[in-house]
Amino acid sequence: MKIKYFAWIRELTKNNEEYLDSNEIQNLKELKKFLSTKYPDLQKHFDQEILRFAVNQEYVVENIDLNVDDEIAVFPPVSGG
Amino acid sequence: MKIKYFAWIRELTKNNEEYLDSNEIQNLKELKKFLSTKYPDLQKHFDQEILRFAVNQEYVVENIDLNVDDEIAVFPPVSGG
Amino acid sequence: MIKIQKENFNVEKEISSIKKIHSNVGAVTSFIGYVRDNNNNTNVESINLEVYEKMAYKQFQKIIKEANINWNLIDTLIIHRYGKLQINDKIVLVASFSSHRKDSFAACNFIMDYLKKDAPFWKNEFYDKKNEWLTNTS
Amino acid sequence: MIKIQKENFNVEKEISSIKKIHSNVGAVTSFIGYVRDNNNNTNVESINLEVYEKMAYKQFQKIIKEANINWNLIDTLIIHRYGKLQINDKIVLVASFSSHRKDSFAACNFIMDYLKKDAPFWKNEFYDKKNEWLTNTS
Repeated sequence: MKIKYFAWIRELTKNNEEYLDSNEIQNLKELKKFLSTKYPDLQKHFDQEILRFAVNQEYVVENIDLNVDDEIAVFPPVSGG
Repeated sequence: MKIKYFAWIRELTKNNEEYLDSNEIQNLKELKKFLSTKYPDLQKHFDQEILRFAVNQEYVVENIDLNVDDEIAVFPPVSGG
Repeated sequence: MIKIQKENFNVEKEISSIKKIHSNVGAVTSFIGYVRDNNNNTNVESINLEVYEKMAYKQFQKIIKEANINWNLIDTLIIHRYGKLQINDKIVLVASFSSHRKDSFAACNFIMDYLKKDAPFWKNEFYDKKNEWLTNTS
Repeated sequence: MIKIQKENFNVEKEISSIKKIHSNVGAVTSFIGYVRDNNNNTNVESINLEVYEKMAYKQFQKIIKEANINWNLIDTLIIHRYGKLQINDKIVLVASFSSHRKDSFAACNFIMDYLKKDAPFWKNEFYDKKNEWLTNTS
């Protein structure tokens, strides 16, 4: 699956996007756990529920299942307009 | 005093504006009476309170006193914008 | 800025000529009114818009003053045309310049309400074989 | 019509290119957002606006669909810029095309609310000696 990072999340991960392929990541909760381990600086933001998640360009708040061809985005609150 | 007519009132009076100078016209009520006599077609519109009056470019509904240098306008409901 | 004119206007030019004076403006809400092809299910061919110009200026000044009491505005623009207008022609432009969105929206809406109710303009619509004076509904 | 672009836009051209297709449009309410010189009492020099483009399109389509359920709209335009923007530059244009004023006002306001809340854009403001990521407040 493809993971995209935006704004200051991108600055923390030092990465615009990356591809993950792991049996440990079956749902959003497991993805968060994986990312917390890979990027310890993200942990506190997950805990404070500051970050937004989009799966295939739709906001997701529940712990939905993820598929290998999904595009998942992790980003802070928006500030457009 | 100067009297101005707009829209279909102007078509009834066949006049854009005219100057009146009469001791009979001391206030708005007297002006209406004067105009009703001069333009009998206006009478029913006065009666039905369809017409608007402005004295020196401000809407007036009460029977205010008129001065010789006032500009009075008589017109139907507006339709701008 | 109040303009009562026969000529057409360019929305970009009119808005940016005011915007460029104020670098603290973050939000501009504007309303453009046009001559429609159809009113009350009758095909309109053109309109003639009559104005009581001196009173229109006075009323617009009053509306802008009132809007400034109610909201934080940096500037306001009202352009209202008169004379012979064709279908698709612009009739009116109202633009409210503010730091923030909510003020500019509320003020623009308020000004249009007031304008529709009080601004001394009269539309005479020309149809195929007749013409008719209108009254504002909403 | 949805446009997500780096380039500036001309409000007159953008609105009239849509308006001219629809002779039944009598009312266009539009909102223009600009880069302000000051935010939270700090002098802004420029901003960089980052976008998740694919998602922005999807969200804008959704917003427009929702607006069409709630109001009688004839057309809707959303233009949102991204990239490096200077003070006074336009950021966004939303325009609602309708027969009547009330629909166009309500829809434009609704779209801006939704856009501020959900559209995946991030402003990075550059000040004299630092820069900062923003979050929408209202």
